[in-house]
Amino acid sequence: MRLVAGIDCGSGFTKAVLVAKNDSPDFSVLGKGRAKSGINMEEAARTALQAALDDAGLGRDRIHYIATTGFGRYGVGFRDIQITEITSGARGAHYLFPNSRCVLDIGGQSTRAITMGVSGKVRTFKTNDKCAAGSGMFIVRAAKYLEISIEDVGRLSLQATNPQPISSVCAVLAESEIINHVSAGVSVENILRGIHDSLADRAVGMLKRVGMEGEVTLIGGVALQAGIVKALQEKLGAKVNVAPDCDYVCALGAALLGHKRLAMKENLASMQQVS
Amino acid sequence: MRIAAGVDVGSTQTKAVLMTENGGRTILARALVDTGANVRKAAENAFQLACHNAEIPPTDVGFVVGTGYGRYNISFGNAQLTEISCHARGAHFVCPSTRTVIDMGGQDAKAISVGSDGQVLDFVMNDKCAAGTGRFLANAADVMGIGLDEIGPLSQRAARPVRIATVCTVFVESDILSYLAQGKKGEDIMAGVHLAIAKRTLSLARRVPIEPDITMTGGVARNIGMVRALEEVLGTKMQVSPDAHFMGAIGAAVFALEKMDQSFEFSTWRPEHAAGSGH
Amino acid sequence: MGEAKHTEYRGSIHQRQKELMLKWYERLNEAAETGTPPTASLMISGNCIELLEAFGAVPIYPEVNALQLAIRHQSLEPILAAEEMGYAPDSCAYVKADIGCYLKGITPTSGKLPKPDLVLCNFVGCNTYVKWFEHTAELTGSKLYVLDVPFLREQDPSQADIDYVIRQLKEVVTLLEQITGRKFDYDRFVEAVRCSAQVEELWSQIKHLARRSPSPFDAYFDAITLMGPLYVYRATPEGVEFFSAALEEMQARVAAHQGVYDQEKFRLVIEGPPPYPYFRTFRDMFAKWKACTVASTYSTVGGLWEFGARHDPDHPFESVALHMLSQNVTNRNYLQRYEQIRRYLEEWNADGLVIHFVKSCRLFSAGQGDMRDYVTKTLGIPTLYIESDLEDPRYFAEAQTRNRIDAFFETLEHSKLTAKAV
Amino acid sequence: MLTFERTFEQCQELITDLSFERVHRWKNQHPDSKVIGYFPVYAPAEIIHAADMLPVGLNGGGDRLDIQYADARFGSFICSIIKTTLELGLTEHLKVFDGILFSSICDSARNLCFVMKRNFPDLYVDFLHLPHNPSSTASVDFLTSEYRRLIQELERIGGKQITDAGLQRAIALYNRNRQLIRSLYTFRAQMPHLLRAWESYVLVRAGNFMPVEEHNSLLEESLEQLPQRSGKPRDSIRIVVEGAFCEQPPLDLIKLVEDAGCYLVDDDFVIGQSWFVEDVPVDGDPVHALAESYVNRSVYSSVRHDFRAPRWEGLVDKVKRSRADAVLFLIAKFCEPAYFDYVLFKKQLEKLGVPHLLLEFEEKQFTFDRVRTEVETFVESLVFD
Ligand SMILES: Nc1ncnc2c1ncn2[C@@H]1O[C@H](COP(=O)(O)OP(=O)(O)O)[C@@H](O)[C@H]1O
Ligand SMILES: Nc1ncnc2c1ncn2[C@@H]1O[C@H](COP(=O)(O)OP(=O)(O)O)[C@@H](O)[C@H]1O
Ligand code: SF4
Ligand code: SF4
Ligand code: SF4
Repeated sequence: MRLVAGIDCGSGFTKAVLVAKNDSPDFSVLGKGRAKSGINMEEAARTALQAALDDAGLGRDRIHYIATTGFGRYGVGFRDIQITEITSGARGAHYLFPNSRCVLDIGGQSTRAITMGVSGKVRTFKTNDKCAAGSGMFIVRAAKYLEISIEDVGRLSLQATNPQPISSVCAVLAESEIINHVSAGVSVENILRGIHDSLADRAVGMLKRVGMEGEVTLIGGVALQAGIVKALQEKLGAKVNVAPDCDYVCALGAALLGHKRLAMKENLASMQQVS
Repeated sequence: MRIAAGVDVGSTQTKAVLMTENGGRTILARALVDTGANVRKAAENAFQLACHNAEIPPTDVGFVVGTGYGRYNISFGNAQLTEISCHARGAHFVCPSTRTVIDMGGQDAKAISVGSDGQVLDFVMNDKCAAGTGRFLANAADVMGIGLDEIGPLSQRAARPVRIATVCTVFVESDILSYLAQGKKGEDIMAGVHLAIAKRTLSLARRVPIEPDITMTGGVARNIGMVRALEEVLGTKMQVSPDAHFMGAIGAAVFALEKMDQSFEFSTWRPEHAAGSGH
Repeated sequence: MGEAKHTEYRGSIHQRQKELMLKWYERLNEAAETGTPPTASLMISGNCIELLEAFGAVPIYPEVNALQLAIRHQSLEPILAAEEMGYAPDSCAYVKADIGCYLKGITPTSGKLPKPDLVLCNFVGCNTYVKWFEHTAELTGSKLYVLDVPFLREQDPSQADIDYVIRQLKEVVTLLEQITGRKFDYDRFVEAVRCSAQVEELWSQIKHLARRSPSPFDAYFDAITLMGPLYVYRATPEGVEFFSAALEEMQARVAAHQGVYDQEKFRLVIEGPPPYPYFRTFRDMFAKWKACTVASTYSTVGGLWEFGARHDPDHPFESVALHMLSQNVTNRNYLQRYEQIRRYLEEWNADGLVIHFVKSCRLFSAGQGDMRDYVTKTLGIPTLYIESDLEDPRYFAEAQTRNRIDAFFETLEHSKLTAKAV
Repeated sequence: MLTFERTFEQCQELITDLSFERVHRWKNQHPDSKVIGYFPVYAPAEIIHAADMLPVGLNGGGDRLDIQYADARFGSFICSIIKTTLELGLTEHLKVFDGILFSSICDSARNLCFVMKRNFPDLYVDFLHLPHNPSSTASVDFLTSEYRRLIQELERIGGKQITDAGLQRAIALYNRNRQLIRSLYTFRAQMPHLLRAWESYVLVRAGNFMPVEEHNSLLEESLEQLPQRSGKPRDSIRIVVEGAFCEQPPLDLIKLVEDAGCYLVDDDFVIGQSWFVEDVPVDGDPVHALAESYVNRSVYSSVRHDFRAPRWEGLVDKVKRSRADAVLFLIAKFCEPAYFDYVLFKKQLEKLGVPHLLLEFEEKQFTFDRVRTEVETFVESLVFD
């Protein structure tokens, strides 16, 4: 059995996934774990990896290869290879939803729209670079401000009866707009759904700019919020795929690409032996 | 004796000031509360708290002027004015030699050029993006895991400030994180953050003539790191009164007094503007 | 704001203006349906409509279409469509709206817009014009001609500049003859130039009425509603008739001391195009303070005639060339715009300058900070600087804009009061 | 003769030196000669040279200059080079210049020209209208007269006659310079592992700050030494860079792109330096020759309008000639000419199935985490399967 770890060092959380491959062509996910990213990326990666190993009930020595991704990918000394979160996100999404040609990744600070080829190879992509408006951070702050826990955001947003749109989605100035709504007596549900709607608007714009086609797969932590999924589906007029572990997709993709690399390496090695 | 109040409903904090007119104008009491979600409540509380501090019944207050960001959500008091007029007025009241006001609040930064009798000559403000505002600093403090009132003093110990590229309040978090990851010192990073904001703020402020004396107002004035950083980039000292945070409210109170002794009348003080709660 | 509703001057000419614009769209629709009259895309600024007139050809002004759309709150959809094609969020939204409309088959009226027989890019200052028309030609497959007008880099155009433009004008004539299959009608051309000269005289007189206090109309908001006919009908008898009527109406108001507001509290000069997507909201923010615009640079995009320049039927080609070279705000250099503003502030005695920075338009906006520096520091006149866009609704921050405008007028008022006090 | 490495170091110092040390030195050696700066993209340096003046290409302030005053003059949504150029002036960095030339490349640059005029009254600031209608027979005559106007101005401020002989000498020198730059690019396209893009960029841009004669010998020496350099080919993808014709990307950004696994086999950095695709005729009326060359021998560009052939042809040829796998659009933030052309280029590349990536940069940028992610993804998307 070949065991490869994929570690996604995100801005908020670090997520690790263990993927095994036997001689059969298909892979199996043995464990996953997460840790707060914080200052020391290496530390966070180690913790997340350990959590994944515990989850799988395996020892560190069983791992053949480690692929890191996410904005902290270079911060992890014990990696064998680093891959960008865009490449790995697409790969992971493709593995989970082979018919999907289009990925939307909404994370803590960044929103990314990706189109890919049949093999899950990235074709085109767009990311928000200068401004974090419309990213997950916005929701975290809004939730904090409305004094509800982030876990409840999605559920509440679904109960909205008439959503109140948010115009400025500066991730930081969330309050100023929300104040208006709160003091105008708008319900928390409607505010949250309003936020999800405007996030969805931006995301759809991005999707269109990369030339969206076919099934859209939503990944990244924000996908945990049912509200945004609903908002997206309404705007796209189509179903949106969401993986159960949507915030682990990048880690998964990294692991899968890790397997590819590992296989290549071993082929090379064996060929050299032959000659 | 004549008593007037100024209430500055800020995006972050609400400030109330009571002033009295007998002989000279003097400040009777101050109050500071977090604005929170219910702006009207915050304004009300700040006003009540100020009255409580002054040990007078609210009914003794003859006229209340509301100002600040919250003005657009509620019309508090008997009349409202923009925070620009009020900060200029307040600065002029506290330091009459003021010719330029630099106000850094929770989510905007302003530069106001002030005339000899406290009137606004010119102003600029940044208010569409939280980059380089009090919120930016508050965020940085969170990331570093230290209190807002510690970052200033901390940054003063810096030996070589780091260079902060992004002004986006969100992205700066990852900048700070990667600097920490590189083993940079907390003080050097915070100094870098303050410097970055100072430069940004001043490149905006230079749209108005910046002439001495320069008075800094707004809550960020309580952050010694920001004050020093601004002074470094400006190349001159600023007036920073202990009342800096209350400047908007003080200005509003001064206008309220002037209104009461009829020495001054704004045409904006029309009924539809003075749909006041207050009392 | 209660009183704001009645601030707009609405005389019979506004009705007439609507009719004229509708008629224009009907002719374009006719061209789309039947292939005649021949049409040519043209830019508003420093246009050579007189040439088209000589061929009985009708102009298509993409800018007018774009702004019509924005005023009707319909600009966002086409803008997004264009951005999906790859147009940058930060490039001129007029272009994006126009291209988007073409992609989506949107027109400002129910009628159709024709495929232009000639895409005639009168390049007067704005480099975006060239790109815009290049793209239009690429999309429609129409013939493109770029009439290159040398920028006014010195006080007046040189003889070389004039000759260069005239030679190109004559190339356009030949081109139009080939395309329309019609002969160039010189007499009709001269007539057109004569009409333009008259319209320019009338328009200029109207502009000068705003020097009275109270001003009979708002030289920004009201002037803009009169500008449609100026672009489309300048070189026609309808144009002359329309602007004669307009002048009479305005003169009548002056005689009756009728201003825009019951009482004119502030007199402003406005620089820059308006935020069309929020035209009404924006106007109300000034109306609340009874602030009347007495002069504006934007109303000289089509032509700058307040200071005496006119077309000249005795030298038709040369005067058309001169108009394109020097008698429109977009081909004049930045310092000449400062000078224009200075004269407005002084001769139209205004209290302050409002600079509206529009992100779309570098031609207008690049350097307005320096303009502000000049007006406040050198001229010592209060200036308000606000930012939004002329076509893209996403850049208008209502609360902030109102806050700045209120603060500005509080300031003006305060200085007036204290001025009285001493 | 200096080693290539040494020459290269000197050039690198030269292009990052905001105090224009080298230009000052030239002026001290030529007390009765003037220094004329020119804003990108193209300027007829031959004419300046023939006036016995030093033409200096101004390419903004790079990442060394932080903008303190210019932001207040040019608001948001304006590219960085406009602000850094003004900032250089407002912070007394341009004292060594006697004049600055601008040309009709875009609205921002044009307005900057007149803002400079107002803020620096002692400086000779001029605006050249380079014609936008080459299809018209009138455009050569017009440009000829425009150049004659420039000649008069330069004679006025320099007090020296510009002769046809002088012009022809200058044309020959600059023809040579452009040939050498072309050879450098050819070498790079063939041996990208021996000459990296950011190195050739530095060598070429250094020409902005020294007399053309010196730059010519510098390039000749480099071209001799380059083949002896060692370095082994990496498996990289071959990329053409388009869009950085005016504001220049930070060196570190160019390095970053190469380190991510790209060979930049062609680009349009400081394109004004090699503006003509063929030599300018040295015989006949030199002013006419320069004007006629601008109309008929210019490289395709986003800031020059020529509809005798579709704009994208130039780019497509470039890609074919350099056997590139992909195109990287490196566009200065808020650069409208580049923004607009991108749409047409993109459409064409997609027709031909050439992969491309759009990156926006600012000269004053100095952290590149996000950019790195995008470039690496792009490379990964071309190599992983
Ligand atoms: N339990 C949760 N319920 C709902 N949303 C969540 C939850 N956890 C995280 N999120 C959202 O996901 C975002 C982080 O997503 P993630 O993909 O982990 O970002 P990154 O990779 O940059 O750390 C948060 O900003 C938050 O909006
Ligand atoms: N004790 C303190 N030390 C440092 N900074 C402070 C302190 N108190 C408040 N601030 C800063 O002041 C900001 C609020 O200032 P304020 O002028 O009240 O803004 P607003 O008027 O928009 O509410 C906060 O965001 C914070 O950055
Ligand atoms: S602070 Fe807000 S608006 Fe400004 S860049 Fe960051 S997210 Fe965008
Ligand atoms: S840039 Fe300005 S002038 Fe040019 S087309 Fe756009 S709006 Fe018109
Ligand atoms: S970078 Fe682009 S927009 Fe800026 S000056 Fe150069 S050409 Fe003009």
